[in-house]
Amino acid sequence: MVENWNEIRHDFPALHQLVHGHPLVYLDNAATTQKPNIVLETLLHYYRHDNANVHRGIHELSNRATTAYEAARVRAVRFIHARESSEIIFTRGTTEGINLVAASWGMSHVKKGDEILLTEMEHHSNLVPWQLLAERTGAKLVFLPVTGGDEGLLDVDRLDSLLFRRVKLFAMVHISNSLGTVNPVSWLCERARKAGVVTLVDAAQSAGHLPLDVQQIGCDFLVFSGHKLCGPTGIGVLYGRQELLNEMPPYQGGGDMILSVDYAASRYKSAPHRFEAGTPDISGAIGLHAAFDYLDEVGRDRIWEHDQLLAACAHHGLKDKKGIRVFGPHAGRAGVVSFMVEGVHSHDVVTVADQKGVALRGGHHCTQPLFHKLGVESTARASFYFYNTEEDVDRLIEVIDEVQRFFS
Amino acid sequence: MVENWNEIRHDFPALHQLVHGHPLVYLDNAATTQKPNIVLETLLHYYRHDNANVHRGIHELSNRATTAYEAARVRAVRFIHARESSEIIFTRGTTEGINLVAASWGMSHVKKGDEILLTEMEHHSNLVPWQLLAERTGAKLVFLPVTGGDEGLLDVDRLDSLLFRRVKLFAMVHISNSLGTVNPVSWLCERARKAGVVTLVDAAQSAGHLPLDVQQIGCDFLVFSGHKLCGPTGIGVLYGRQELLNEMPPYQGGGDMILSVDYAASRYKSAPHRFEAGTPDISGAIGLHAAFDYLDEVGRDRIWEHDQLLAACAHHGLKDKKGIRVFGPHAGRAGVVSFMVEGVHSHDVVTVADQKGVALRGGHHCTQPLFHKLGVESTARASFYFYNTEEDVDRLIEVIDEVQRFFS
Amino acid sequence: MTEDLADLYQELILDHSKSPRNFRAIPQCQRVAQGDNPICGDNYTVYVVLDGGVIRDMAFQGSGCAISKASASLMTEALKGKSIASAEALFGRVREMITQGHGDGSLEKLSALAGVHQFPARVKCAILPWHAAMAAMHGKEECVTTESEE
Amino acid sequence: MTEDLADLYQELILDHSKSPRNFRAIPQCQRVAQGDNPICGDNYTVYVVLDGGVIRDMAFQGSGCAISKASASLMTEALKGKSIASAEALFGRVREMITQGHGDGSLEKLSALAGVHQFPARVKCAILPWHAAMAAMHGKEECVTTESEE
Ligand SMILES: Cc1ncc(COP(=O)(O)O)c(C=O)c1O
Ligand SMILES: Cc1ncc(COP(=O)(O)O)c(C=O)c1O
Ligand code: FES
Ligand code: FES
Repeated sequence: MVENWNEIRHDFPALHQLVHGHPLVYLDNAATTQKPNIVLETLLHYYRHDNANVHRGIHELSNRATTAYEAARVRAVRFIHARESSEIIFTRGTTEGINLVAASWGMSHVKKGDEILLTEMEHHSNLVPWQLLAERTGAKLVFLPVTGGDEGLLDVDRLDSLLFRRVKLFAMVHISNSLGTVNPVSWLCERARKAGVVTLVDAAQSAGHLPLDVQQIGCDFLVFSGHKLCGPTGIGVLYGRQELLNEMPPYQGGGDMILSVDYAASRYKSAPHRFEAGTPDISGAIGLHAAFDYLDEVGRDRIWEHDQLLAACAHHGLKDKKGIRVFGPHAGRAGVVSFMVEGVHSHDVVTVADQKGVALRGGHHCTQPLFHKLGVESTARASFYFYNTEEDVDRLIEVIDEVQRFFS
Repeated sequence: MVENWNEIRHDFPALHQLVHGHPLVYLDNAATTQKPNIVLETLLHYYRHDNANVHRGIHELSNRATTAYEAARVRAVRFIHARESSEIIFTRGTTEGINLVAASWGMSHVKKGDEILLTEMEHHSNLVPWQLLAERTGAKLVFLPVTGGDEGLLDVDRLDSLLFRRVKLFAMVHISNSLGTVNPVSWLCERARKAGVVTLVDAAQSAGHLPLDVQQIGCDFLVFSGHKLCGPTGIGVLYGRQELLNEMPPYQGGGDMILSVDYAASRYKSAPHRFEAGTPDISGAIGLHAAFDYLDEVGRDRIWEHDQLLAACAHHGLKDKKGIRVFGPHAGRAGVVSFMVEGVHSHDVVTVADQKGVALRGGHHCTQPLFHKLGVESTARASFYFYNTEEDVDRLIEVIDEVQRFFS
Repeated sequence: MTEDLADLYQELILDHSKSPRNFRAIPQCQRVAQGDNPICGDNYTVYVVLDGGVIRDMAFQGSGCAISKASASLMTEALKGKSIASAEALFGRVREMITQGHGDGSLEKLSALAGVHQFPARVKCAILPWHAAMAAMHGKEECVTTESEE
Repeated sequence: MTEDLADLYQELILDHSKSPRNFRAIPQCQRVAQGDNPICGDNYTVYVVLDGGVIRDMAFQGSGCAISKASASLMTEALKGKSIASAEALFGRVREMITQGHGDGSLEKLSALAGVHQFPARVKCAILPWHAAMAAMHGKEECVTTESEE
């Protein structure tokens, strides 16, 4: 098994380099993942052979580009178990997907006095768009609290009392990018559905890490980014249930999303094309297709096991050390481990680790309000993916030793 | 000189292929251009060595990615002669750039009864976003007419009388993608500026074809797409004058565009970061940088001469034939030639040409209202770039001969 | 001309596109529907006269490419006199032929449309008038578009 | 430890970050300003007491990394007793050293910050308190951020 995982590392050219004279240990996967060769080759092949604009073309290259672009959509259906390709909208990423829903669904369904329910552990990308919507409509944001101190768990007992109000939509993160908490999204969506509340799941940290089934989750919208699951930058997916998408007004206007245009007014296509104005990131979608194939060949169930194994190792390794404060659940956590080294600022931790070839991230990880609630400004974060190894965890622990020695 | 241009073709792998058994003649450059090797190599190098998320990272890869991403912004400044890198916002392309301005600047500056001035030859991407804004605000769209029959020229004499009203913004295409008309944007912007009207120039068809200087044009906003000037899909540029950008509210909300976030409200960065929420298309920006360098090495002044030469050849070659109706200016036109073959639908023209390896586009080219005004449903369009040759024009003329014989 | 092209633009197709049959309006007709192809802006109107579940007359108007026009023309010829049910069945077989290429002998003249399947971008052209005809037969008022095909 | 790291975290830096000098509020002070680094959320308040264009006292508070804290501490030591004009001139030279690396002998203790230039992501840390100090000296009320550095 371990041998198998080590072989996989050959697929990732960026992993095989020295950084400041040390072999790179890349532990910033929650920010973005490395790309396997097959994704890069797919991009290259597209640009070398099939590059053309999509949809409106009749000629051979345009045909090939359109076919490949739409095949990526069909592949996305399978990746998350949507029902139809009309439920898949290509976006720039998680952030754009949420903004699209907030602007299009939000502006047409949310009124003054309505409420949007979020959790206290949302990424800024699943908070600021709703703040903008609230400003524009006079709606209010309410929050499902985080409890359990540094463990950072959702206070699910509070859910029903919060849903029992003027809540129109409940947006929740699946896996927290700063704590590694895995939220019970199926259960949360079921409660919301019973209360007649529309749901959005931020799957940025889960889509590439575990098998994902939107039918089983039972959400209305789900968003994720390609670059966090071996795909290129610039592309992501918004899944929306057809019934909802079909009654939503356009987001951006332009070429490709129209049925017919007059100087005075236009008629729009139905989903998904209504929501993809202008030339999309064609190569991005095609590269994403290759990433989907690659991940499912590796197996997202196995990836999830591997993530959990490394997370548990790192969690225990750090927890046992003196002067380290570790965040996130003690058990059942994702491959994201946030921690603080007593007396040392997280950016100093990251700088020292980087000099030893270990790539960590420091800061509030775009969850500033959550961190204020936990009473911290910033943490250092190690986040794993399937190409990381137990030796990588050892290198992490070693480098934290050195940090402590250095600043002691 | 011609030898020189032929050598350039070696830089473009996609040009060297057989389509339906014939050497490809790619004449669909107004839709998207082919990519030179250096752009593909730059993408590959980024993903193989430097791939990481930008801005919030301290570690080496993140540093490299951030430096490369921001260097692309600085290069864009030079490409269009902006004053500062804060005036360059990376978007998905022309369409998103216009939507950003319409939503952010538009919603904060346009009131019921105000007017937005457009020309009658706008691409849907520079029309539909303003229709959406007009719907939302109660503003009205007014149009600078197109005159000169099939030549399709702006009726510039009408401009002053149209500006003499409640016009807040004048959005205009630089080079028409369906007619090849080159509009006098400096003059138009000067008139608008004198009337206190904000201007937006759609440079989708010009930015990669001629030297572009936003100071000399004197516009407030300018937009273009990377994929139409040798760059990757998924990336484009919105230029905005700093004074205007600084007073515009955010467009999308999320990570990277904030100064600080609370559960209740957020403070935003200033431009350009305020307008780039979430992970951007990092590789796209870096690939675009390579495209800028490549184009300026070839020389946009030379590209423009070459475009005009091929356009003139094609225009004359087609004009002289019986049963062909050619659109666009007789002189001073860009490398876009639209035409109709009498009695043959444009998509039948394109299908036959494609079978001979000649890639054309048929349809309304996203300028449906203009075509209705000209009394046509669709045209076939040949659009050139610097890697096209006079032989390509000959192949075009030959294939049109065959079309005529075939359907006679 | 290449073989593929000759397959697409067969004599019969060219003939029907240049001299479309039943190319007229039926003013007092009970059932009318429009079909739009937003990719090219082409648009057809199909008129159907029903008589006890049987298509007594059918005609069309509009502008479009050779493929769509020939398909409309051949369609009106083929459907006249058929019951609604067998018209639908026939559409199913025609659609299969156009998208997958395997015609079956029974399609007669309509099998001239088999070559379309090698031209994926033109499949919508061939199917457009059929969509409009089906919408008309079922008394749907709205304009149908080829977008549902995507 | 690597050489670069030793350059960045010199003895003097570590010392000043652990035991910052002038680390206090000046309650009755005429000039106060805040400096924010949105990348990490760190924030400093700098207090300045002016006396006829001369900095009579200077202190700071806030939390942040070793680099920013040491830079603030060294800054307060260096600027006390200087005129506004020479404080500005000194900032110019410090900034040049931090961004470009070439210190000049005259910077004395401040030259301990020269190693920062090899760590582009940390340049903002070293400059942050200086921005706040300049804002305070010029009586600017608003909170300055490192964003203007980008
Ligand atoms: C004049 C013009 N404006 C806008 C666009 C839209 O560009 P994009 O599809 O890259 O957003 C195009 C490209 O088709 C164009 O030619
Ligand atoms: C949980 C979560 N949501 C949203 C985002 C934003 O994703 P992107 O920057 O790709 O739009 C991220 C990534 O940082 C994330 O971890
Ligand atoms: S091209 Fe319009 S229907 Fe065929
Ligand atoms: S890390 Fe915040 S100022 Fe240095």
